[in-house]
Amino acid sequence: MSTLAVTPRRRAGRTGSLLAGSFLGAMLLAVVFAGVIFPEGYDAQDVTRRFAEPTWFGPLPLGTDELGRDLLARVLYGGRPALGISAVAAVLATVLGAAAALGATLGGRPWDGIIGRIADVQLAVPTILIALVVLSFSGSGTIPLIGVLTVGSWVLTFRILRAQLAAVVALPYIEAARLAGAQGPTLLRRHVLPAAAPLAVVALTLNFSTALVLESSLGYLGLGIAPPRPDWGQIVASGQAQLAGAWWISIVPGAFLVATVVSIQIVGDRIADLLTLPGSQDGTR
Amino acid sequence: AVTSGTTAGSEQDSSLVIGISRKLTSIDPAEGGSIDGDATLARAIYSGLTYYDPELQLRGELAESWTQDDDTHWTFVLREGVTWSDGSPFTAEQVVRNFERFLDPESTLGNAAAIRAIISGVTAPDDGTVVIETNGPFIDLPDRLAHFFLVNPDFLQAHPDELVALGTGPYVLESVDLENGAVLTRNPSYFGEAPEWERVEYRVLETEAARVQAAQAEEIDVAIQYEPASLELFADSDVYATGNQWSSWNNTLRINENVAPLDDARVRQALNYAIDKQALIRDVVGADVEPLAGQVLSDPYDRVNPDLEAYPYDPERARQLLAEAGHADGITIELGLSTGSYVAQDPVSQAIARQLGEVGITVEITNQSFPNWVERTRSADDAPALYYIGYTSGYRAPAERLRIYTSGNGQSHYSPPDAVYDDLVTRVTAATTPEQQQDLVNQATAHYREQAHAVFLWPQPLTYVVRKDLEWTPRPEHWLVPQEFRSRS
Amino acid sequence: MTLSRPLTAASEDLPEAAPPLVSVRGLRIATTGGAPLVHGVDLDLDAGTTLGIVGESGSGKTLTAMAVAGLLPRGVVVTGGRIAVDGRDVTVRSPAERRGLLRDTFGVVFQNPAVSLNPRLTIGRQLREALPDADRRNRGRAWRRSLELLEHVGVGRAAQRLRAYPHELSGGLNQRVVIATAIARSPRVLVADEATTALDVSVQQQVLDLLDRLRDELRLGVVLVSHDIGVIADRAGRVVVMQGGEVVEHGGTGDVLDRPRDGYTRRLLAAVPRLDTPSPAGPPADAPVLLSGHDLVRDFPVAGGRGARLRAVDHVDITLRAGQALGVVGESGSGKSTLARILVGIDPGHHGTLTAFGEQVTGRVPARRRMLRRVQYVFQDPYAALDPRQTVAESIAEPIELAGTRDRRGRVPGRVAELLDDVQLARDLGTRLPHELSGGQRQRVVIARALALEPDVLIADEPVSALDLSVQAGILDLLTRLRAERDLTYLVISHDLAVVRGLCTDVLVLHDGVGIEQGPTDAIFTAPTADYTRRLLDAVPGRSRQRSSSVPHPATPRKDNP
Amino acid sequence: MTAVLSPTGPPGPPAGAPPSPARPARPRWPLSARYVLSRLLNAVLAVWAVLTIVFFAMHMTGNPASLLLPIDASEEEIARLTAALGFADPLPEQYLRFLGQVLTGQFPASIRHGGDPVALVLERLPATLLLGTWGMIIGASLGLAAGAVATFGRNRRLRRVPISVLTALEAVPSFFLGIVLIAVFSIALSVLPLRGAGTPAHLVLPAVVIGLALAAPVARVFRTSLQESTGAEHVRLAEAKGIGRAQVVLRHIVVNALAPVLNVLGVQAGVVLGGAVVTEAVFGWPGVGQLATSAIDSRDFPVVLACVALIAFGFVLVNLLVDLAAAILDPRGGRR
Ligand SMILES: Nc1ncnc2c1ncn2[C@@H]1O[C@H](COP(=O)(O)OP(=O)(O)OP(=O)(O)O)[C@@H](O)[C@H]1O
Ligand SMILES: Nc1ncnc2c1ncn2[C@@H]1O[C@H](COP(=O)(O)OP(=O)(O)OP(=O)(O)O)[C@@H](O)[C@H]1O
Ligand SMILES: [Mg+2]
Ligand SMILES: [Mg+2]
Repeated sequence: MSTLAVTPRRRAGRTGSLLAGSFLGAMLLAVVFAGVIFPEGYDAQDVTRRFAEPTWFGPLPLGTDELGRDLLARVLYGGRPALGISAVAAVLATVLGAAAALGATLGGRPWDGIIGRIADVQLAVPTILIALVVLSFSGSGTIPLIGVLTVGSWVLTFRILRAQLAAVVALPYIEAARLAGAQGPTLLRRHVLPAAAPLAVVALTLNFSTALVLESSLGYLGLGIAPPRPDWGQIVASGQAQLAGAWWISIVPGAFLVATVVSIQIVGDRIADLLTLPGSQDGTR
Repeated sequence: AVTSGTTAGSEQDSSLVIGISRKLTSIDPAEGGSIDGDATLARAIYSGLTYYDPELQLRGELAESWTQDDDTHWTFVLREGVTWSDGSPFTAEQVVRNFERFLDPESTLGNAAAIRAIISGVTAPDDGTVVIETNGPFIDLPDRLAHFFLVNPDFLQAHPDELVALGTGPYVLESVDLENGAVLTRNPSYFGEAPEWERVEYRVLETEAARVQAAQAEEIDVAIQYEPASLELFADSDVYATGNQWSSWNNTLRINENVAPLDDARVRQALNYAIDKQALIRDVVGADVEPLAGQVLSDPYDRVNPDLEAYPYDPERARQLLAEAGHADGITIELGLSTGSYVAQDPVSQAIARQLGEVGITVEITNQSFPNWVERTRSADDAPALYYIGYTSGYRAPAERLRIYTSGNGQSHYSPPDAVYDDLVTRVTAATTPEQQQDLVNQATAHYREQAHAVFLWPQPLTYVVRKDLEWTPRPEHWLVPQEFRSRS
Repeated sequence: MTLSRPLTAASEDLPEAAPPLVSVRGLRIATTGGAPLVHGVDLDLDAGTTLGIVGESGSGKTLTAMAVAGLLPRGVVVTGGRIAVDGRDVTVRSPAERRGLLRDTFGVVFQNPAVSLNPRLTIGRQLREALPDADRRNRGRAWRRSLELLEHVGVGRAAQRLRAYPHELSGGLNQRVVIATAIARSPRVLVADEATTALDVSVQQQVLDLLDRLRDELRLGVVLVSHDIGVIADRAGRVVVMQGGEVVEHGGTGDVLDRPRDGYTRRLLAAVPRLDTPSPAGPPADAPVLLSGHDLVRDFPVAGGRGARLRAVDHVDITLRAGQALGVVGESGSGKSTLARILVGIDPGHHGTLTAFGEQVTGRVPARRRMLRRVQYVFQDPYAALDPRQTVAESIAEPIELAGTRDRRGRVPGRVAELLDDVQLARDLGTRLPHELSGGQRQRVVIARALALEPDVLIADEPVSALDLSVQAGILDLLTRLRAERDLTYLVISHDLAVVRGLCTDVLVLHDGVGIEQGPTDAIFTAPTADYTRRLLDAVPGRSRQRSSSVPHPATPRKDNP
Repeated sequence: MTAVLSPTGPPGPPAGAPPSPARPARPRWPLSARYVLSRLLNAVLAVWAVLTIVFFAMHMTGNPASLLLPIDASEEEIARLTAALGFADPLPEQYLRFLGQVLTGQFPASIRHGGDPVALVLERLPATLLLGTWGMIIGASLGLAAGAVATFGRNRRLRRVPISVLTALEAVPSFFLGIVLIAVFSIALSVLPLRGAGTPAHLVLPAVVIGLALAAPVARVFRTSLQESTGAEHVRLAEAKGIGRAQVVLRHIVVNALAPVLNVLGVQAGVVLGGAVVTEAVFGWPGVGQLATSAIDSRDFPVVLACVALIAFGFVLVNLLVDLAAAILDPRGGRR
């Protein structure tokens, strides 16, 4: 099967990545402290102010929805499942993918074959379809969502790291280290893992953004976090009918989603840039 | 009406585009399906022995007339000269075979059980008459048959597992795609008055967004099941009129009494007292409906118990009842919703959660896809403590409406089973006169209100968007019958 | 540019009136950013002659040659001077003019035949592309011309080769194809930039012979760029020596190489390992055997071939005695590295018996471990043998740390400093990462690391092949010194016979995995018994100029050599 | 010999040359039968594994019988129908029965539609293929164009703009992109139909959504491989032949850079198929994705299984084709 080309998306400029990083940071803070900013919660209804337009800098900066709920509150609270679930899934997927890659690289032929096959099978079915099957039958709780997103993302990590590890393990310096007496865990810790770590970090950001997109897609299809708890994809879906009138209900959370995904990618690319060893011979990024 | 693009010309080749809010499940009317989905299509392709006219008067369709011979025997005289849309004659023997499909004990048809519960046998003494024998007295039989469509059994046998249909209705099925809709054309050999539209297109618009946008793009002539909030989008429309009215669909929160402390009637009553139905209707539902009067029946569609009243909004009383039941410091229960099934369900549920919260009942709302939700509501140990549900029917038969709430129903979870109510409903079914039936209905509903086995809400609003140049009387059952649309010119 | 002299005076054989085929005056090349790279080069080239350009890496040889052909890489431009062909100034070329010159006047051969051809296209298509328009357009004619060309450059079974892809041919054949494309339009100047460096000695010789033949037959002017002075000595009539973007010396090859006037040229020539240096004396015949392999065999599965195997090492016997410095020589692919890997015990799949320090190792893990302490390996490629994330000190310290004893660990920093001293690296280099080092420095780090555990035997795979001449000389000196100071026993692999001659007491010649002969270096170099060894020695460039002089000629055996 | 080499001289056939200059067509199959077989085996294995996983995932959690009945059905009725449809049997038994049916080429009948689910899926396949193909075409052309501009564009600042735009668009989840496009083109401007299929106009928005998800990776990989092949040594040799710039660029740079793009397209086939699920939902496109979604909704197990099997098989097949094409583009490929 063809290998995934991991080419940097963009040359992450200093200012661009700074901007993206600050946006991510500010948003994470706001999401984490949503409870402090909006102590009344995401569900404070007030029918007298239904479909209030965004004032941007006044009260109700992002307007309200069909129940008169503050959209900013909903977007910030909605970031919790969206970001939280995706982040956990991304970490799990990276760990799982890395473990699988290590197992395939160091476990010898049979393991390589088995894990590779599993990855091939997994790749052959669109994740979203697996997610639909599982979630529509298991119900869409946090745990099944994390499970589905993890299952959907680990292959990418596995493939990237598998290729990298295969290249690294074949490098003379690994053999040289072996001759110098490094074996098993020592070899892993001293030479193999450090070589794979930067790419794992990149894979982590990649997984984060794919998981976020998938999570919100599921939310949009009604298989994500169930209302009344808000979730980005779900808010977008809930406002879709009102696009012509109260466009902000859909567009604002959607824009947050897009901005977040872009920021994660920019930051990820920047990390990749920074981790690249200048002049390194082993193709390590 | 949207004129079909392919046949634009001088001909009066008109078509009607109807948005339906659910996927079709089958083309065989025996398989159940919802009234706003499959049954709406069936109503245009097939005919029944009886039907309700737009004023809700029961009339004969394929039956010219009927008489009750004794407590359990009814004779239906068939209309003469009726043919199937392929020109073959419609016969009494075919009617008999239609019923036999359901009466076969091995039948896997979705509606078989419901029919078998009422009817024990059907015969055709001659070509123009059919005699139906019921299990016991059942005075609502002609009403019941208004939602029983007759298919051509020979055709069905010849085309198993195919998405084709042969009926006697005003329209012929041209093509169907269960996920996306169907196209019908006028049946030239229809026995009744020819409908106005040459061609009818049903378009599946499963989501609110799809329905709203289809109207915004002016791609449909009519659709129902809009969220009340969406109707405001068309308030100033030149093209569409909107409506929001009562329907025959009665909504309640059903209660899983296996979940403590809901086995305590006082707690269930407290639930009923704690919800301000009037305010919710005013603020969220926005329809001209009245709260259910402490029963699962509603005026004017059903025969109701006129003596009952809705539980008033009385949070004090609710708190007091809770305290009496030993839950002064509150309880926490789940409210299970099925995604997108009922108009205004989400805002209503969230408002209900707030109101219940004020008397110390913390509500956790869960949302599931319809299939999963149905499954859960049917499992005694896993059903949500409360679940938002509405039942409708295509005919008026009080016994059938009340039976849904008896202990034997898959979605009833009473603790212990309510033998009194079950017995009363059995007797309603077997009533031999309307007066007797009314009396029993009164007893059953009064008992049920007292036990507060459910939280009584209100009839589900019928919301619609329809082209201003169309004349149409909305059907409380949610039928969208193409032959009932007329242009206003 | 002080050394620039009128060159015409030196071109003895030509009538004075005729302008040289190519004449370059005061050529300056700089990056578009303005950094000067070549500062005023003069050279002349006449039809039917070969002009050699030598100099160390980075001296500007390639840039000069490419500027003449008009093929400077992007980002580099000619900023001054004049390039003339037949006396006509072509310094500034429009794209069309440039293409015209490339079509009619210049043919170019690049260093690496493996990547010079488009892997996606057949040889035939690429040759056809190079043909003059008239031939190219007509399918049949193109086909016939291509056949002729291939045969002309000595590619057999030409019809079949035309349908082959580059990867299906050997390096030597590919380079012939490249040459065929270069002469396809009957150019008048052939620019060959390190055209044979990537090739094996024997193949190299054939390709250079081909260039000579074409030069004579077609009266080509050939610009031969090489850092291998032997090659230039054999092939070029005139030579230009470059350093730091300047020409430091030029003239007839014999003059320059025999009587270098410039200090740099002298140093350059001194650094060339000589095939005629006496080899160091070996240990007595009864010295203990440290390592020995008996009947070693190693097969590799051939990729894609069903069950087919490639025998990389074929029943080889080898012994290494204490105090020996054993050189293993042979062409590329003859199994040198594979044999070395077997000997250090990192090749799992071999057959035969390996004995180390009197103990049989094959199949015995503890014995292998004991052996690993006393035998160290220097990898072929110093670039890849260091973890790019470890500093020099960390790399060198690693074997000591891993070797265990606490008392040793305490003294790690001091030991690292000692080792850096040993290989003559400044101690403050210890904090650098490998990519911050030059090739020679890296190679020293690798050697220091191999010495860290004070091994008895050092196995070094091509320790100098990746390095510049002057750097190479430094490493060879280092190895010699270490042997003297530490009593190290060596096994050195090299395809460069001159290196082996100067470094090793004994030689093992490998050919296609088979051990051809083993014996004292001097004996084998002066009186090879095997045919193959003789051919190998004959192919070494530089043998054509067998003159006794003070200037080294790599292949000239010394008379006073026993 | 000199005469032979003269460009104007009559080309005499040299000794040893074949008498006829006509080039026999060389049938060179770029993939070995063994490779193709092993890949097909992989496909079968993938399909089997996927079927097994989905089978158990579905059967352990739900029972289609209860959905076939009216919502007010009684408990006994549900139990009766469950048994009648065979869903009451032990799971392994159902699984073996199912495998047996699949092996004999006959999927169990669709619960909702009645007929053979494979036929149903095949009926929907053209719509999905149409959408996917156009999505791929749009994505590939946009991506290739942007990659080419980024490499060959004259203006150093501006040439990266298209690729950046595509990369930004890639970050937009397809459901949201779909919504925005609908809002703009179907509702605000009313120039394109809202949802459904039938006319080419219906195809535009969903195909663009799929295409835009694809364009950025294509552009990135194309740009990288263009840059790699621009710097390749063989390009210098081609230039040294004095042939036209256009020829060098096209034959020696662009075509050489296409193989990695093909690989990306192969991997992205999964994205297209997966994206189809969402895109078909947003646009009401009557394809396999929609069928799968609604079959999942209605617990039509056989149809779900047929859809999943077909998609998995399609993915493997597409990648096999990609491998074939890549092998033709790059004769060195280690796929023999
Ligand atoms: N494209 C380029 N851009 C910038 N500097 C370059 C470029 N090409 C070569 N140089 C620099 O020009 C100088 C001369 O390079 P050149 O390739 O001519 O050396 P060389 O003598 O051929 O060396 P070698 O023996 O290693 O091939 C070097 O310092 C090199 O770094
Ligand atoms: N790991 C391997 N798998 C398959 N074949 C191999 C492997 N290692 C070496 N070979 C093959 O074995 C033969 C000998 O290789 P080896 O590396 O020992 O040659 P060498 O003499 O060191 O050549 P060079 O001078 O180019 O380094 C070659 O044909 C090579 O292709
Ligand atoms: Mg060079
Ligand atoms: Mg080697």
